[in-house]
Amino acid sequence: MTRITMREAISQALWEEMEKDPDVFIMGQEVGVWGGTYAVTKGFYDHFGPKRVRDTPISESAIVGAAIGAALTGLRPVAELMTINFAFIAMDQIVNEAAKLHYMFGGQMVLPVVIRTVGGGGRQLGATHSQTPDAIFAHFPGLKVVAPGTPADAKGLLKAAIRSQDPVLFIEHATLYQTRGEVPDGEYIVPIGKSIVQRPGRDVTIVTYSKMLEISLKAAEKLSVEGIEAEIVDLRSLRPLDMEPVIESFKKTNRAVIVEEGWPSYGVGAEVSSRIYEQAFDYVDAPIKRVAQKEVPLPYNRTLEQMAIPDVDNVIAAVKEVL
Amino acid sequence: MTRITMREAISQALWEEMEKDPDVFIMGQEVGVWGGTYAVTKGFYDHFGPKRVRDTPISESAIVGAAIGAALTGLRPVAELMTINFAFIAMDQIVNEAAKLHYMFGGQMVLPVVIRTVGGGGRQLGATHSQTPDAIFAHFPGLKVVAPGTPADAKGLLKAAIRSQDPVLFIEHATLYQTRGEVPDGEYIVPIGKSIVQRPGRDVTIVTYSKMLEISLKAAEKLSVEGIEAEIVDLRSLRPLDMEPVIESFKKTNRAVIVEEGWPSYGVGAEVSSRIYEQAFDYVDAPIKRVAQKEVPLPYNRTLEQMAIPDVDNVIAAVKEVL
Amino acid sequence: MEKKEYLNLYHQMVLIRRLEEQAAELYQQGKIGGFLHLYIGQEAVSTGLISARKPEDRVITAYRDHGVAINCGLPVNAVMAELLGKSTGVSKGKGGSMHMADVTKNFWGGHAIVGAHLPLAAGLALGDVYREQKAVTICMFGDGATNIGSFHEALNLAKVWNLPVVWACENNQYGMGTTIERASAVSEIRRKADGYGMKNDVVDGMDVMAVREKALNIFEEVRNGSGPQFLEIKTYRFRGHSMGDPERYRKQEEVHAWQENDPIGIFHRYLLEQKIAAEAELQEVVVQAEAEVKAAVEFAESSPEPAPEALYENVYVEG
Amino acid sequence: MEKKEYLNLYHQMVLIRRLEEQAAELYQQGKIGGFLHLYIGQEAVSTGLISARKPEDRVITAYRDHGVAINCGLPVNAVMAELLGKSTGVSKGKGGSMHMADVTKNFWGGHAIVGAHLPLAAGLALGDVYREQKAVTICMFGDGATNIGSFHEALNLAKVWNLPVVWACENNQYGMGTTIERASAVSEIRRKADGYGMKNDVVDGMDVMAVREKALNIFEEVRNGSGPQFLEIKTYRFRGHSMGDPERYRKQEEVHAWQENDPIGIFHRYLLEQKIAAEAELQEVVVQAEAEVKAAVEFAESSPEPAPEALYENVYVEG
Ligand SMILES: Cc1ncc(C[n+]2csc(CCOP(=O)(O)OP(=O)(O)O)c2C)c(N)n1
Ligand SMILES: Cc1ncc(C[n+]2csc(CCOP(=O)(O)OP(=O)(O)O)c2C)c(N)n1
Ligand SMILES: [Mg+2]
Ligand SMILES: [Mg+2]
Repeated sequence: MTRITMREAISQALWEEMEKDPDVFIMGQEVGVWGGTYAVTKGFYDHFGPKRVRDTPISESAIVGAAIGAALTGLRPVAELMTINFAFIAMDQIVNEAAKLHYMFGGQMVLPVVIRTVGGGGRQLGATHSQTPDAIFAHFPGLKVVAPGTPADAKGLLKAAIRSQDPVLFIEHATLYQTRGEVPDGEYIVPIGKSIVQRPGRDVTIVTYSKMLEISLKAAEKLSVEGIEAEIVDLRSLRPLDMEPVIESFKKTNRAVIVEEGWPSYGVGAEVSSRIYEQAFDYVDAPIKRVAQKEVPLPYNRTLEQMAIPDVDNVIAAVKEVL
Repeated sequence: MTRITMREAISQALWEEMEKDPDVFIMGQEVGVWGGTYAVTKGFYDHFGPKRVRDTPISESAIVGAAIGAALTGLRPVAELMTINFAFIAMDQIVNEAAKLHYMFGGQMVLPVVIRTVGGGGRQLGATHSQTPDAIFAHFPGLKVVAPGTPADAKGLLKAAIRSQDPVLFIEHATLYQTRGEVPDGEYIVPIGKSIVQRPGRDVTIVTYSKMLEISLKAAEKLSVEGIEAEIVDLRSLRPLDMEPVIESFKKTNRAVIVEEGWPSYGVGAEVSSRIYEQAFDYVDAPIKRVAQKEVPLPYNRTLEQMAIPDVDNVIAAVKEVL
Repeated sequence: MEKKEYLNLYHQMVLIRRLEEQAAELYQQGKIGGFLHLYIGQEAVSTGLISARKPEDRVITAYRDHGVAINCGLPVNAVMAELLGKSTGVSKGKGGSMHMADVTKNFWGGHAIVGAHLPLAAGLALGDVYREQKAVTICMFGDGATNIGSFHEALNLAKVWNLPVVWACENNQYGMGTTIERASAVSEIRRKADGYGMKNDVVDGMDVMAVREKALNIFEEVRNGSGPQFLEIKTYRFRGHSMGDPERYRKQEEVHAWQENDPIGIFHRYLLEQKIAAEAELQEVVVQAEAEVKAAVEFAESSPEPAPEALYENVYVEG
Repeated sequence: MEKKEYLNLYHQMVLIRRLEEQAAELYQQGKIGGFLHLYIGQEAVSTGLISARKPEDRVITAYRDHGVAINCGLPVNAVMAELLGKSTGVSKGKGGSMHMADVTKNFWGGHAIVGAHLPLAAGLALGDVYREQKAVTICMFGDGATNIGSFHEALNLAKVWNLPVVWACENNQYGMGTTIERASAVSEIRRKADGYGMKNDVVDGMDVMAVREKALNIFEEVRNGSGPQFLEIKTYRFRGHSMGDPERYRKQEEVHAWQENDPIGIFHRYLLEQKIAAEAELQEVVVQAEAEVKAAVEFAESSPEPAPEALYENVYVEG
């Protein structure tokens, strides 16, 4: 166990997997000479060389498509899309190729590809560079979607993703890279598709993931001062979506708040709340609440942007409403 | 009122709007000489000529992008994407440009563009050509998403979309083109963002749209034979999503089934059921059920594909479960 | 080239033709569903190209893939079974006409999204380079596909990374109903390669021997590190784009004129004129091909439908 | 050209330079957030290009848009206010550095998704053709943008439809930290136009008069129906890609060498050598520009933040 940042944890997972398996390589814009726009792959180019650390042109479709093709030959590419906002350009490759090939050809094609990308707002990057559209990628069967909220999970899940035989979209959060946490040294795997309780509590269940885990934990601390103990379940994977810990917690608290950074409509909260009602209807004591982004493209102005993104107070208010 | 097919209704709306407003023009693959892959624009090329009926290269991004640009100059382009499966290629233009420009530049850019496309499965076209990903487009504020289920609504909503100052994604359904219905002649507008009761009933509320309206109506007829009267609310627009008729109906029936053709996870049913619980919690007598596509890419084999797509029996079974 | 090799090429072309004529009938009978894009008229293209590949060379194409499948050595039975959606099909009945593949034969599929498989081809080639395997990836696509963004990104990437890909453009004059002139900035497709500083060439796609010769040379150069190359293959589709094409965009005279150029007829004459084979021998090949197709139909029709569980299989490799 | 026009060009270049030096400071002070991409070193490109446009000609560019905004005549005050996210900004504080625009000045914005505005440019030009207005659309983008699919689709469509677009590629040698050689199949960017049979040219982007001359001729041809043309403009970015660029990808010597070529310095010398203006007059222009920037900062800082309701405005025009 060492206390490191999310950035270091992700970097470590990549580094260890590349050291361990010569078939693992990374490709993407500025992953090499630059060292990664978020410095995640700093030092990789010098150590692993241009063959395994491949800078690409600004060609999102080709980045994902070529990674898929290489994966079909048995390699384990980790393709990086600088931000999830650019993943829309590669959307066809992600949902029509990556998510379909194994099924459509009757199982004969196997594509162990990981698409690493970065989402989230709060940095005044404006409407096209601040999105959290994680849910729309999780809509497609055939694709696995992971979005860690802690350094340890980031390391363990990324290693699992790299070793997985299935295509995985790995969504990091731009404002979590500095977040520190205890991370197991060396070999450490967190299975994809397993939610987990990040904070025990008895009064209300907060279901969240990625950056909003941090916000929810802060809210929980404040609530605890008032004697309200929130149990926080971190989804970690959006597909497969593991409801077990959520339902278990809910059957205990009978109240839930779902916190996501993205827009509420057709988002993560909608799916999770629907499943809670479907799977634990008799345990519902109050309407489940969704805390999410305001339904607007994110503006540049800092004050307005902050108004639009869920914060600690929003979570606290929602919790009090369901109690 | 004339009884015509959905195809004729859509064609009529386009034709009338083009006759009425010289700034309206259509562009897309095979919309001209071919007459539209679904024959919707048959005869347009000869009548309106190549200036207003523009065949394009296979360039989905440029089709949408150029339509946006033309709209910015005050024209009213109706861009056609042959199927919604190809919209993923133009995803960036749709969500990062069309849905953002008006807001991002402080309201100075206005883009009255309509993107017509065709979704739905059931024709053995395989995994990449049979999708119903309507919900993911409706996730983005700034875009309006419409998906009519009757010929009359198709005409009225398409006219409204063409006259709208906002970008509209207009989703038709491949297996509805032959569906017939009474359609008002000439001027007929159906406002975007208004759900409607398509069948009155007292026992259960079925919320649906597009092709699944047809399936739900059939199910309702069968149920009525058994004395079960289902009220069917057709959403018609997924964004803005009008819950009023849904809630009104639900407060009467206290039971609901949501029927969508696409995958359930992060889909339309999730959003609608979440909102019903949020807005009518005290009226809920039974868990709301979602009827949707099996969580698999659609296979070519007819039997398997039919298993995967919601049918009348699925709807009937769901209704009986909530009663 | 030995006589039996000539006969083999002739056999493949006739087999593809008969297979598809049969498929068209089965489609009319409703036994084949979905989209059916016939290759009739273009048989010399894939037959010539693929006859020049080595087993380690990879092939990937678009939805018009029956011919490519046959040329890559996929069993006629399994191809026909796939068309009928049977569990014995090359893709277990899940892919259908547009999605034939057999990775054991290095055929990486039929892909139905125009242009989407071009980046995949770059990746397949990258796999070989990465493993230092001297193999060529043959990527086939149509003239219409050269106008989509992924074409640009794939060719650019292949050149920047010096990947061993042969970009084989089947120029059959139309993308659905759109002529090249109405869809492409340049009417001479090969000129597009200039924008990538990519070596390019053009060949008559109705002449299987000409295609084969070109392919042999180009594959050799690419195999030995020339970097990606572009080959335009001029051909023509005798049938509609897919079943039920109104064909308003072309005159039947134009079609008939091209049919004079039937690639099978041309090769047939060539084999006779060059005294490589006698009419009787060629007839025998035809009879044999017809028998194979007949048997394939029987095989396919008597094959079982996929089990219901199959619907849920192969979504993921792991859980 | 009259003296005051020369001084006007000089003024614009100096104004952009000062504006951005000031912006860099405000960024350090945390008064500007998000991404800030400086145009310093490239001022002659947009100044020369846009000086050659007529009011009816449209301009659209990428996120590196401060210079273009000034050249298009957007008020310094409103540009500075946008950088500070104030309600008086050109985009009401909602766009920021990357999203400047003023449609009344025919400036259709800064667009932050690489390549995404190229199809829009084709559409803007289509609008003029449709209305039979003789106008040119000037679309500016970087060298790195030439590798993305939308570049290909937009240029192809513009050629097929003979749209009056001038594709102005600002080749500043790098896309972030990637040199052209490492990202593009051809190192001579203008060669890409060959793939579209598009007339193309190249010009020294450090020489504002050279850029202007080229632009005047090309715009005239395009205005008169030549169809789209491609212009490569060679330049260099003196600062990092955006604030906080480690710049591991280039040597400071390289930067210094280019700084010898400062476009403002070159133009300054030119004006003196050609006896168009005296040193004192040019100093006056500088002083004036500095005063404008100072006033702009005061204006921006004293401008009100957007009202909270603004968050919900402009999502749609109608409801
Ligand atoms: C991205 C995309 N857009 C549109 C289509 C519909 N479509 C299928 S085939 C085709 C024409 C392709 O023409 P070409 O590349 O010349 O191949 P050909 O059919 O002539 O063999 C089109 C437009 C598609 N499948 N994918
Ligand atoms: C589609 C997309 N991919 C990646 C990025 C991140 N990005 C922003 S600027 C840039 C480099 C662009 O280089 P170039 O086109 O040469 O313009 P320059 O910055 O040199 O002016 C990249 C990769 C983006 N904004 N959009
Ligand atoms: Mg073709
Ligand atoms: Mg550049």
